[in-house]
Amino acid sequence: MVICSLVRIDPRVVQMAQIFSGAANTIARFTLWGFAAAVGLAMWAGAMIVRSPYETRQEEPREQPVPFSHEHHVGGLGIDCRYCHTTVETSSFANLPATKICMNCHSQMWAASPALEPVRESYRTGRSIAWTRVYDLPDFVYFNHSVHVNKGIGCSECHGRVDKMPLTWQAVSLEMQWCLDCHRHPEERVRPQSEVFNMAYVHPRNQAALGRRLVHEYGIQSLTSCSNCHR
Amino acid sequence: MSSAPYGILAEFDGPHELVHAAEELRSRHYSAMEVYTPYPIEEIEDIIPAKNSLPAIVFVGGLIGAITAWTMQTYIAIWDFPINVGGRPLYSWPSFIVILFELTVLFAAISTFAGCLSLAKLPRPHHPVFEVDRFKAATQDGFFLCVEARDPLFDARRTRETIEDLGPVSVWELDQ
Amino acid sequence: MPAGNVQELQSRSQRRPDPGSVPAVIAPGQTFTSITDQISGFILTRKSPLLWWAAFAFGIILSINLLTIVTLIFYRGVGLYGIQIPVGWGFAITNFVWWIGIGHAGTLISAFLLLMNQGWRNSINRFAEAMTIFAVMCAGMFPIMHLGRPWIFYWLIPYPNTMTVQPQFRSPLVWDIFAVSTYFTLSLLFWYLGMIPDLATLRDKAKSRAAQRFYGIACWGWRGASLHWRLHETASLLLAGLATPLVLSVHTVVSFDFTISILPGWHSTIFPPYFVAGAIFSGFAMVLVLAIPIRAVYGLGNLLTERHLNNCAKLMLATGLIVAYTYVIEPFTSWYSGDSFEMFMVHNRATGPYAWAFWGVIACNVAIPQLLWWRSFRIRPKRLFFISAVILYGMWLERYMIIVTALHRDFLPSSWANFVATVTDNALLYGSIGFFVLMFALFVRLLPMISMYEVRELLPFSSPAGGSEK
Amino acid sequence: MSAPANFVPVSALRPAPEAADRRYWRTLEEYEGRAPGGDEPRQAIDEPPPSEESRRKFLSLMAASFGLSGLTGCTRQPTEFIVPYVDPPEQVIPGRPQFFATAIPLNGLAQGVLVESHLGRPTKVEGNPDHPASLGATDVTSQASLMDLYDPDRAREITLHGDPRSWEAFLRALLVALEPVRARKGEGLRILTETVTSPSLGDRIQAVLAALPSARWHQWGPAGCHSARSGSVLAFGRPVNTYYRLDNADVIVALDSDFLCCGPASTRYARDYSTRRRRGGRVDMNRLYAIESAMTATGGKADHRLPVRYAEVETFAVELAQAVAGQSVAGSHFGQWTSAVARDLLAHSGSCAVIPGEHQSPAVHALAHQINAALGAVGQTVVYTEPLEVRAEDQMASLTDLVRDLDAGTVEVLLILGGNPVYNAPADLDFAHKLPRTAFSAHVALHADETSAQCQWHLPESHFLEDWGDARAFDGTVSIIQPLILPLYESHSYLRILDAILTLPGRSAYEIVREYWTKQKHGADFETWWRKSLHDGFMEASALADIRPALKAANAPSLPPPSSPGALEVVFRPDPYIFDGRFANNIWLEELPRPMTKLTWDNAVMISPATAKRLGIEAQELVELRRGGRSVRGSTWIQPGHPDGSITVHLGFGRTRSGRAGNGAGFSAYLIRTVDALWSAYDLEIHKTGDSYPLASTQMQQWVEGHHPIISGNLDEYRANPNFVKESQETPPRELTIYPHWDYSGYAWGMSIDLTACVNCGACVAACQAENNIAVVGKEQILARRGMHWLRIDTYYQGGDVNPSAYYQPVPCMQCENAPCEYVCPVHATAHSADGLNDMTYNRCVGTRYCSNNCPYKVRRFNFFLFQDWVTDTLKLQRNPDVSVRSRGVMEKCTYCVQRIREAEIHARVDDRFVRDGEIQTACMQACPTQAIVFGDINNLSNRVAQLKSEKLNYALLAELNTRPRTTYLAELRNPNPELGEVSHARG
Repeated sequence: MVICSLVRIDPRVVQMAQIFSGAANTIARFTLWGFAAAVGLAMWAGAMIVRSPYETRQEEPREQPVPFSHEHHVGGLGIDCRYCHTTVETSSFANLPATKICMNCHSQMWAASPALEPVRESYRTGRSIAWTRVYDLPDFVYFNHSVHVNKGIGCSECHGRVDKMPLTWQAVSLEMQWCLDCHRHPEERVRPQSEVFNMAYVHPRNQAALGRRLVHEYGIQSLTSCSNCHR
Repeated sequence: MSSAPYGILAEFDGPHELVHAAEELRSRHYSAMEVYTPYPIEEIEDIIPAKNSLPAIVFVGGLIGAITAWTMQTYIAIWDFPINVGGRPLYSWPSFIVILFELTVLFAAISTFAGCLSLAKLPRPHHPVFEVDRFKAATQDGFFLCVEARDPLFDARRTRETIEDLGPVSVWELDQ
Repeated sequence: MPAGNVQELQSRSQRRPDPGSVPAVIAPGQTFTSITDQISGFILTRKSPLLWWAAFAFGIILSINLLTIVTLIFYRGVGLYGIQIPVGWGFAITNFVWWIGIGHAGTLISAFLLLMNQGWRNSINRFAEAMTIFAVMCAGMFPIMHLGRPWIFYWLIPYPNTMTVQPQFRSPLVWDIFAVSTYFTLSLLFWYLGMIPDLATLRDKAKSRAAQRFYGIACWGWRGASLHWRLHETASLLLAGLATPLVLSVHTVVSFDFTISILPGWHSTIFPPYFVAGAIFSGFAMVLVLAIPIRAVYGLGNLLTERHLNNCAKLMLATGLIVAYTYVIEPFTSWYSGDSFEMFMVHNRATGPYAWAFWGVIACNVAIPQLLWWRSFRIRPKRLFFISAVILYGMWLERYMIIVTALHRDFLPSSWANFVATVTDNALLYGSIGFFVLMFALFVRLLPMISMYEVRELLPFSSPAGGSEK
Repeated sequence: MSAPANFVPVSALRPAPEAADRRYWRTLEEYEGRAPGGDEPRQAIDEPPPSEESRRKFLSLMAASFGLSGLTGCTRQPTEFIVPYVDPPEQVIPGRPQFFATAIPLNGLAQGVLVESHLGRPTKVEGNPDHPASLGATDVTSQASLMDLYDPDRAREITLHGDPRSWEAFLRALLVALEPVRARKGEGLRILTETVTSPSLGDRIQAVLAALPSARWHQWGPAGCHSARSGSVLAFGRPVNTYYRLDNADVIVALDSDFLCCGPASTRYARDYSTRRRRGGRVDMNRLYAIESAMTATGGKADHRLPVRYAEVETFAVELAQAVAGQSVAGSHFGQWTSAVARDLLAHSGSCAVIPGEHQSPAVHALAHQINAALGAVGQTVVYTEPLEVRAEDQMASLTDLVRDLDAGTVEVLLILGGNPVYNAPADLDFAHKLPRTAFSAHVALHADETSAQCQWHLPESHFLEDWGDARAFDGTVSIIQPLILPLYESHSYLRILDAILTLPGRSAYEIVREYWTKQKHGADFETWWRKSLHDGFMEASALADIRPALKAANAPSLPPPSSPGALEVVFRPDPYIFDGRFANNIWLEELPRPMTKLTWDNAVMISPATAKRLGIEAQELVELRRGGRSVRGSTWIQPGHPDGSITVHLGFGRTRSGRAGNGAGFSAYLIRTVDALWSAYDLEIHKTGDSYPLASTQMQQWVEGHHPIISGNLDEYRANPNFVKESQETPPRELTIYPHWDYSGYAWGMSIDLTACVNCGACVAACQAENNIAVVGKEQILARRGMHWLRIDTYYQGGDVNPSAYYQPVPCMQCENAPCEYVCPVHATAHSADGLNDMTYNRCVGTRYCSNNCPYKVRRFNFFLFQDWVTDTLKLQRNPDVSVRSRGVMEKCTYCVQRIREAEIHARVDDRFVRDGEIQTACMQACPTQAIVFGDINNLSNRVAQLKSEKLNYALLAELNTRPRTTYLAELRNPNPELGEVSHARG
């Protein structure tokens, strides 16, 4: 048998059975969406950081023992790259000027400038100047200057407008994808060999056509095999 | 300070009584009612019909998964960085089947879960029925029926009388 | 509070079900209340039995050991394992395959049997599914721990990177990543979804505010409305429908790790069904190894009846026979192929330096399980437990045999060598077992190890047609 | 490391020999402003001598530090520095290597080489194509000599009783010590050297002896050619130098001689032998008989091999002499062997040679001379010259005298220039205890070794790459040894020290050598001649003239008393790689698998299976060898094909003060070697100790077990059916694939390896290790099967274990076109390059090892720990800047020296041409004495490799797997004598 109690229940009389307040519903939804958003945001941020100049050290002028200015030497005096970077056409390594090369001029001009003391000191003592690397590839990456320079890839393609750099910085990201962009489409970057050392060179409007011609002329291949750079 | 009513909640003795009561109310053209039971009772589904779009959602989810998997693998293998791997062709589609299947299932599964809860309007930690202390039984051994105020036929007094005639254990009026 | 309620509550407490029609799935004398109280009691009221504490301690200790070993491997390198050239894979992959396999039974019970509408599964599917999840957790650890450079494991996952180099989708290892993570996600969702109504029950049974809030959040505010139930059932069926082919695929994919290669003893088309059968075989063994003690300790005889043991045992016998069949068919195919390397492999497996493993496998997976033909071995808990344990070991040994025997003597005799496991190898294996036990102990303590709402459905008076409780 | 990263050492080291006057930094410490031999070396001295443990762990321990160095891959670049020259030397192009010709003196004899120098760092030794002893190839020791230069355990400073002293202090002490001696015209002054062939060094010694007539000069080389010397005295009444022209030899009989792998001229002999063997498209082969007392690489290569006990070799020689002389040898100990060989020799008189083993008895050498003379081989295949040594003498007697005088106490000042007599003098001389009886003793050597410990003074010796000198090759050709780098430590050459005795403070070796040759070469064009000699690496026409010494009245050879077969015989041989022990601390040589046994880090008690059974001895069991009162414990190695009743032990191991790598490796056979038994003895007792001692061999399974990696056949068979190779192996046709073909239209690099030519010397493996910065892992890791050599020479036996025939197969990465390793790599770490190379990108590898599992050739190597030494400066100096230094947890393997390929391609591209055939030489190809390995572009049919691949003998290893390897083999052909029956063949 059933006891049927017909009681009019006044909410105020009943003790609260609710565990959560009315706001909880909103909070719950917000939390869910918020969490999803947070995850997405974190991933995006990660991707951004990895590609950021902080990580790649792009456009970060490096302190040097001697405040050498390409802007002055290249832009101002118009000294050819090869005067200092002697082996750029013949070797994988472009070479840094030996103290002697600096002294060729600086034994006469600015011979007393305090800024150049480290150079003179090096020449006196025979101890090398330790320059800070600006373009520093990982040790497992093998880059060869000579072949690029000889096949119409200009200095400024990678090194940027050095002639406008008071202190040299890394002009590009040097990420693998950056290398591959050019290795996959050399025709977009190649220039006449005569223009390789021209800092101010800008790709002409007919680059597409020119590029295709030069690629054929110079026998440039699109090398994307792993062992082309990793050995 | 009584605000708008949410509905009238009644507890019945067991599944049998509950189903009978629901049928009664149905025959009296009550549409907006809901029952709360500690386990699923099939008969109710006929009495309180509702369209169920979950399968559709899951299908779409699975489809998206499949498409994602195929495009991702094909793009990576053929366009993103075409590499000669052991003399195999770039478009080695048989190798792509596994991941195609896995991603289909994954996306489908996730959309099932998400779909189920969102369709059930969950999470909803706060709800008028929770006002009733006795409602705790709904997840153990209590069988409840609630006629909601949004029902066009709803009238606090008359509806309550109707329910009381069906022999509930107890009846509550709930406010929003 | 109104008097009415009081009386109404008293009246409820006097109810008794009639001892008439009772299915063998659960013992007679249960009511909604009794079931709910019994199961939720383990969590909310009852303090844990000694064995639980023992298991917990065991788990903690071995997990700490696991942690140290993992740190050590990160610091020193995988050279700490016994692996070398030619045997480049050792315990790590063996454990991986073993754990993944164990997971399968859980999914099978919760999904496949659901589709088959097997009522008896209701009382074991919850912890079977939990077992799956913890097993997959253990499994998932090994592929990473066996990497030479584990800290860049994410290179196996496609993501937009600055190298524009992506995973190589022809490699079974990449398939593994997808298969295992999918399997884990789906199992987790399935398990959790199934648990929501019970979490609601716990919310409503809980006395302390904290517990109420905890379970309240965990159950998303479940009300048991018919709308909820309808969606919940559809979702469960859909997930079951997805899980069933998935569970078959997972161990198929795992077997691809071997079949895709060209090694005699690995490169074999029979592997997928062979592995799946083996997985279920070992999985049910693990279910029983867990169920039998729990049943004893928590006095669940009324819910885990002889029928459950019997059914699991039968399934074990069946899958065991499939495995035995593949043992027979393997030598046949290699003989039939006429390939000298294949034939050498089979011969060497049975007579070479790892013959002990081979014959051990035969004993554990073929000979001893035949005892299950006798009913007493299927329903007597102790005997069944013993057989299950043996099978678990046997299945681990089988994977070990497959991996090591195929590698240690392949094509060029000059590069033959024997594999010897190191302390690290063993520590990692036992560590993972400890972790598994720990997780399971926590599960038993914090979550309903038996699905309450599904057991309610098993009660005679649960359906309106089944008459009322009085 | 990319080249610029290596700049710091650059300014430290001298690029060219000229300009010796300018100041350079000798060590990095000094460069950084610390004193030369600053803190770092001193610690090295203070350390207690490292224990067994430390030797074993030695490199793998490094894994502890730099544990996660792999992580740096994903962090931002650290700041690095470029340190350019102050004043760049001419013809140095940073980033491009230079090559300097010089010569490597091994036990006095020169091997002409070219040394690659990266910005002043010698990084690789290569053969000198013009030098008679090299012809472009190198032997193992030349390759590994770099490791001696950079050995971190080298002695770093002059010491007196272990305390550092200055060069000046030494000179002062020497002066004081010499004063009384001078007064007595040098009486009491003794100089002990090894065999001296260096003209200028000889000149200095003679000068000293001239100035101090009563001083005496002794020579001692434990593994020197004593028997050859006394043998020629027996035969001709005077010492002569003998060498062979095997390119003219149709039939060669090796009397216990391993002339293809060991010995001063082995490189040249191997070349001549294989050139002759492959003459006329392989249808006109020479024939090699080997009668030997141990399983050697030469024996394994022979068409017929007869394992006999050491003593029986002499018996055989006698019988052979008789047979050749036409006497009957009925009832010979060796069945029809003697007669058959004799007949074959006689059939080829004038074009045959009998080569006695360096360590065989003088009688055997004398008999060989006799037989060669009888066969008219002299002048054809056998050449005699005046001795190479400055003073050819009986070194055993010379040393015995010294010891006697030490006993008598008449030795006041003893200068030991090189060598290590305390360790390697015959045990019964007890040199160690007699040495301290001198008033003044000084030892000059690379390492502060056992002898240094007994001497008062130790002076670090300059490595031949650090200072000037000269030496003679096997035929007398003189090479100027020019250094490539300033001494790393405060070391000196013998020349300078001797010169200091005459005129303080002693001139530089450069001055001495140059002055000596100025005296020799009168005439205005000395400078041109000098420069040319330096450039060529040897002096034109400096080879010694042929002579025809007259045989003494041929006293009819008599059979030696047959040694009772019961008695156990022990035979001493120098180790093929660490020789007499001088290279014991050379990690490359220690870990280089020995030719037949593939043993590393140990020597063993070699014993035949039957004898082992008879004595109840297991393999790798620790046994005690006893002779008289002396005994030594060693681990047994059961060697198929080893003669019964005989035991072979290799000298050179069991060092106690060689350095971390050599200390305690193996056992010292010198402990049971006595004056009367330099090479063999018949009074050996062997006792089981019950212990066992594991030996680290890189190849456990040497029987093919029904698999067929090697295909070989007889010459006649090949003549009859040139297609037997193709028939004995089914190769799936190219079309047999569901995949479309990749076309390799440009270059398609490939390799061909001629099994007929390979003599298992191991030069290719050593060269590969030097070229590719391959880590050394230590004995523990070798035992754990984790060796890192990219290239291995598989050695298989065929036939019963009494006298099996052996087969050698160098196995580098096959560069399969359908590479099984690639499609299982989850991260694209190994993939194919456009020219068909199986690239391995180390920095992408996550280390699943799946590729290795799936490689049917098992040529991939894995860095289970941090095997590379990232901290030792000197080891860094050696590294090849063009090859990544692999870190922990990555797979590595041979890629045909891809760094060389790319370099050549770039040069070709820069001057708009194609890569020429032979322009690219892989390190292994370059080193191979027999030119068994040929590399090139297989698309261009005019290339040598393409032609070789089109030969009928060409076959691919495991072709049935359809991996399409780019490396293929030429099946081995043998030329057995029908009279002596069939040799058992490996067959696909």
